[in-house]
Amino acid sequence: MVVTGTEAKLKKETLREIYWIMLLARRLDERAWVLHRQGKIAFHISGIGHEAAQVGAAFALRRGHDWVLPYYRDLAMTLALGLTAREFALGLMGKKGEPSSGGRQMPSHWSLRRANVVSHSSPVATQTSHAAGIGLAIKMRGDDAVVLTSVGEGSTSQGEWYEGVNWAAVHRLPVIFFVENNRFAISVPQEHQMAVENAADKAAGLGLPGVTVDGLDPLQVYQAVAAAAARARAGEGPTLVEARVFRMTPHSSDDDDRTYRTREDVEAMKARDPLGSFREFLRSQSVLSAEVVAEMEAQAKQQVEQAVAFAEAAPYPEVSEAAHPVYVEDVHHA
Amino acid sequence: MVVTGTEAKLKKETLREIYWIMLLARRLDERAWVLHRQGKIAFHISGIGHEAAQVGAAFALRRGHDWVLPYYRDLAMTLALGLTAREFALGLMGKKGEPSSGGRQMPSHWSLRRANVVSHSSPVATQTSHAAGIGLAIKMRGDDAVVLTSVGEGSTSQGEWYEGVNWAAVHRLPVIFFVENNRFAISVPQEHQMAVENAADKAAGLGLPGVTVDGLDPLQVYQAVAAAAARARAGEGPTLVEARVFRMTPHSSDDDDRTYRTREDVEAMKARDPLGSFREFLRSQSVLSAEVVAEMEAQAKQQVEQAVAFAEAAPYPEVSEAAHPVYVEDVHHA
Amino acid sequence: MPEITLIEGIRQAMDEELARDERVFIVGEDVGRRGGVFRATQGLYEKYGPERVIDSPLAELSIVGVGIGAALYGMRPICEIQFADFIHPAFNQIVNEAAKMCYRSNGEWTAPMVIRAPYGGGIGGGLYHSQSVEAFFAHVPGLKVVVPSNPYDAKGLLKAAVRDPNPVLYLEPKKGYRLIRGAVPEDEEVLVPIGKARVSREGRDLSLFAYGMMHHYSLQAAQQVAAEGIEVEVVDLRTLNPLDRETVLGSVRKTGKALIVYEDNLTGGYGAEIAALLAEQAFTDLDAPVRRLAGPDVPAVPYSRPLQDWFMPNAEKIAAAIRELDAY
Amino acid sequence: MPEITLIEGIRQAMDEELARDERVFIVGEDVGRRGGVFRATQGLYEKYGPERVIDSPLAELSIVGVGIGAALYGMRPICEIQFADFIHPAFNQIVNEAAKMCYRSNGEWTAPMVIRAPYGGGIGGGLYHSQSVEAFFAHVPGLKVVVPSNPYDAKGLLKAAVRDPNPVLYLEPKKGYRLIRGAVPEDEEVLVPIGKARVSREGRDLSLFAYGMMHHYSLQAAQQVAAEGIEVEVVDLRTLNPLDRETVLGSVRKTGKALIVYEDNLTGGYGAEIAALLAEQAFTDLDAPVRRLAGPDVPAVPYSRPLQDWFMPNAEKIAAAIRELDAY
Ligand SMILES: Cc1ncc(C[n+]2csc(CCOP(=O)(O)OP(=O)(O)O)c2C)c(N)n1
Ligand SMILES: Cc1ncc(C[n+]2csc(CCOP(=O)(O)OP(=O)(O)O)c2C)c(N)n1
Ligand SMILES: [Mg+2]
Ligand SMILES: [Mg+2]
Repeated sequence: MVVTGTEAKLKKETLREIYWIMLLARRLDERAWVLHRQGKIAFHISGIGHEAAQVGAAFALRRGHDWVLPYYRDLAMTLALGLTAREFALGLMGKKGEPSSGGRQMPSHWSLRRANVVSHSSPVATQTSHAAGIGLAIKMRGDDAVVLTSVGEGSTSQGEWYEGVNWAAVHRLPVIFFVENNRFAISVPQEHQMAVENAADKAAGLGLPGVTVDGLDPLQVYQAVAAAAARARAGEGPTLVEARVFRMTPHSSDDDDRTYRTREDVEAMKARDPLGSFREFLRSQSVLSAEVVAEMEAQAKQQVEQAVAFAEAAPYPEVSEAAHPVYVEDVHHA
Repeated sequence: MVVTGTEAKLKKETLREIYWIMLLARRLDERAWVLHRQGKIAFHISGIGHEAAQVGAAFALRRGHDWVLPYYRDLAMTLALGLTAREFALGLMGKKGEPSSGGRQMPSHWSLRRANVVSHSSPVATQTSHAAGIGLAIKMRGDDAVVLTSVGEGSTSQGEWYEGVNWAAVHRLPVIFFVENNRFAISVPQEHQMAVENAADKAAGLGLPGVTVDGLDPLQVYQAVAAAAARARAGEGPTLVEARVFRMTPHSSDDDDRTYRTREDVEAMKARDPLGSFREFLRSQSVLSAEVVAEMEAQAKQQVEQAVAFAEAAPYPEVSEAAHPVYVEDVHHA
Repeated sequence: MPEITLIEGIRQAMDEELARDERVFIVGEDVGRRGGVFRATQGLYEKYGPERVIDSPLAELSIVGVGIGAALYGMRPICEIQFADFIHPAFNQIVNEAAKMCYRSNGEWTAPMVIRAPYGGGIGGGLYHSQSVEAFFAHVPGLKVVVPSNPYDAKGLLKAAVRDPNPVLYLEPKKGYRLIRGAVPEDEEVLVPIGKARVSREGRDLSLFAYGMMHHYSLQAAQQVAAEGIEVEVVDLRTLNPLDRETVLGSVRKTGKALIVYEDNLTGGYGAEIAALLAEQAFTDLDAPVRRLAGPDVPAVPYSRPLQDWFMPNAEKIAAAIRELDAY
Repeated sequence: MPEITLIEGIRQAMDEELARDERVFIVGEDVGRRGGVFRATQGLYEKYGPERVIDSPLAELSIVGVGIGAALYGMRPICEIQFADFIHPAFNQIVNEAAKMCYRSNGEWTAPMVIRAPYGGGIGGGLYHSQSVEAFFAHVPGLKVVVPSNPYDAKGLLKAAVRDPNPVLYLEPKKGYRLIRGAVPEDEEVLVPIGKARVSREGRDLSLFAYGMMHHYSLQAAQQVAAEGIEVEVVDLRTLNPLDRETVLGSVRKTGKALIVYEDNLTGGYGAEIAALLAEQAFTDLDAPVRRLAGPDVPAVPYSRPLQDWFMPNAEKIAAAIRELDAY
């Protein structure tokens, strides 16, 4: 792990918080896999291996004030922005009260109005131009918020992504284009997606700065996103930040990655698990003691248990709500 | 005009031929404007100012063997590839026998099957992925043809363009992406399209070489496209070639450019007219004599007259053909 | 009351809404200095500045996508698609994003915005400057689709669309931009409710359903046949989604016959839904088969003059269809 | 004759066509080593290699656009769209390019290609993994649209589509991939003509028109009500464009009643065209209103189990609609 000096600027408390969100995300995610194996949920798409990048990015924002348009792998990011474990569990089961969609969308299709986390769909990269549009509106209004939107590296192949980034570059909008590069789009390796080495190289063709960081290190990501946010807030325009991460699981619970990558490759990733390495780093810096680590584990376990129990007991949405709201019946949010 | 030494490699005859096509294109184009003013045609979209770039590019190909997917401004390019003046005039009037579409498409929507010029539509940049697909098929078959496709700089803002270029870069396909940069998309100046200085800068983000040349000089364009074609034929993949040109007229006969650019700007362009400067260059190199210039003018005039007369006398397509061919009734071409 | 053109009604609507609500802005290709290729936004750039009348890159999906983003933030964008034929690159944004935003977020997020697109044939535009795209979009829950047929509705529907909290596709019959004139009051606010059809001519012999330019021709045809004693009730649908089913059914209940006119190709066109509605809910009211008069099933309108004339429905073709149906 | 699943029919068709014609190749996301996310291309990468089973970038418009280009050059691409919900980014390429190529070039250029897309709900896919998109595309002249409902047709229609000289959209009822089994001969070539509907069950009381998964449920429903003495004629439309009008009209001529079942949302869905056809051309044959049973007008199928069940037509809902119509 490269020690960049950024961590010096973060309070110990914040470092612990970062670790805590990474841990909670991991334990929730692992539990989702178990629930799927138990036949209790129909689908799960995992963020295991991406947590450091996501939490590092989120903490570099003014959470709740800045705007975020995540993608399906961003459980840890969305938790960092304010999603609760219970809410995640409700979403997994399509239960009533699930805040992203009231059970209309599949799990991990994030939206959290109270935290400025914007609803996204399944077709990848469509949120990119929405981020540019929010950036445009922020600029028009003279607000000081910034926008972050994320996708996987495969999704940068979409014209959707290109056009959104281009808009922000032309208009120098306060947007951070965050790419979580795990080198795979389901089974398709990066070299079938792009002829450049880094997704961040694409920035050069679009006229904005692009930077690639180690996404296994939350602090490197924090630093890069914080710099991008500062640029954005200063009116200097968008930045592309690429975080190199591992997708340590199959693409989703519908996938089986044995056909397209070796077990050795997957084991090698697991050996570099960002959760473990960040924990060791914090211990080496005396930010975490063995006791605190154990306490956090216990607390995560408890939160996961409670969340799952809560969601299992929760009712489904009523069929009577299913036909609504196709149109805005009241203009409360508009 | 930069004398690059390329012209040394071109026979005098070829240089004269290049000039001839540029001239013929210019005179046909000018005549189309007149026909429009006379109310004899409903629409014209002009290539005046782009001829050097287009003819230089076409001559760098194995014309008739290589494949070309042009865009609406490419009158001179399409003439260089084999379109006749008569055929152009038929197209202007939507008359029977017009080879691109039998009068189904608007004028300047090129297609010339016998010359491997592929039909394009009006929505810009859609032909970009077709070019990649043809390049893919050439590679699959092991043929030695290359593909050239053109667009304006504004059209490189389309996701359509990005995805097509990306494909060719990933698969190292024998495609030349030709951008005729006249700095305007109808009224919208380049700085509203992109945050890079040159359209060719976009190549860096896509992992292929990009080069910008003076599109007022057919020989510079010839050289750049010839180099790109050589790369492509050698299996080294695609190249983006940007030619800097002037659109010396309004966008089309429906446009009035006085609202968005000054007369001085337009006059300054006309002072650098590529037709005139190439003629002077060829005269200075003793490739063209005053007599030959006059003779060519006379011949162009005659061709234009004859073409227009022919098209005016030609019948419209019969209404009985209008319902066909929606589907391939016979599989002749397939 | 001054007579204005249909496009002037559109321009006035945008002008008034820009003045009324600072959240409103316009984005599209050539909408700025150029004032739009049809001049719909003429003068607005000068009046409201480049921040509120924005020349976009040549890229439709992001014109709509950026509009959605701005709407999510609380703005009221008016997105211009230069020709409806070029709306297809934005299909994903319109269908998967704008239209589904409210439902998919259980009402937490909404995309109040207008997408304007000139559509329709008869203007020498060939296959790609003549398309009618309403059937694609009227099928999409979450999106409203409106089509004005005269200057008053053009102005009133557009102002209503800007104020509507949902995404509204506003299709402009471009052939009628300068051809169709009508009186529009200057001293009162013109608002036309979305979701209401209008009986533009009363009649007892048959009901004719149309919109946009075809409504214009339908009125002409109705006048022609009136001289022959056939009294046609003409209904201007105005809003295609949500459809004003009561007005449609009410008219057929009275006349017993229905002719539906649209300029898109016939099969699967918007008129199919009207015919289906009648087949389902006006079974006992109908005295004759429902009749659709539409463009032929070729890919949009060919360019060459005689081919274009062959394609386009017009007053004569409509009058002929009326006579035939009347005689059933 | 061995029983195979619907998806195995699809796989066999591709395997045989790849073997038969070297111009045929497959392109799409995860079609290579992964064998497709539904396993439709399983084993083909190993058998035919990476040049003929190509993992594309994650970019649908270029999957189709590259396919068109290759087709123009003389190849026969099979383009896979991973879910029909993700076909919208390619809408422009399909509608403006592939479908219009032949007409716009007066037959000089053609785009013989197949676009495969799994569609439909009931699989826990929520709003974006459940969509039915046939109405959008069946409206497009120049494109053929087919939907198999059983393994035999799946195989035969796909092989026919690969050989068809036009662009063919081949929609796969993914819920039936492994659920629907049927006998398919091993020792003879299976080809099903595009453009022909099939009467899959004869009956005299009413005609039921369906396709894909809804045809499967319709047969079940027909069987249920047969026990009650209602004899339903079930027609599997199979090709949505061009529609087999004769078979549709012929059936209604016999039964006098029509029920149309589709799982897309009702308004402007494909069934509207069937209803319109009947309203126009079966007026004197109909003894009851035409009835459409379809998904409700919400933006696709919600995820949560009870909401999904609310959305989806099924055998019970179809049987109820049959009884009601029969009683008219
Ligand atoms: C437009 C679209 N096409 C296809 C899919 C199916 N799909 C879902 S995720 C995925 C791979 C995404 O890869 P990447 O962008 O690298 O993100 P990752 O999953 O690796 O984090 C695909 C192909 C989709 N969701 N949207
Ligand atoms: C998808 C699409 N959107 C809009 C248009 C309308 N349009 C035609 S040409 C043009 C400008 C093109 O500019 P550029 O690409 O720079 O080429 P140029 O005309 O300058 O040669 C526009 C906006 C179109 N043809 N296609
Ligand atoms: Mg990835
Ligand atoms: Mg230009």
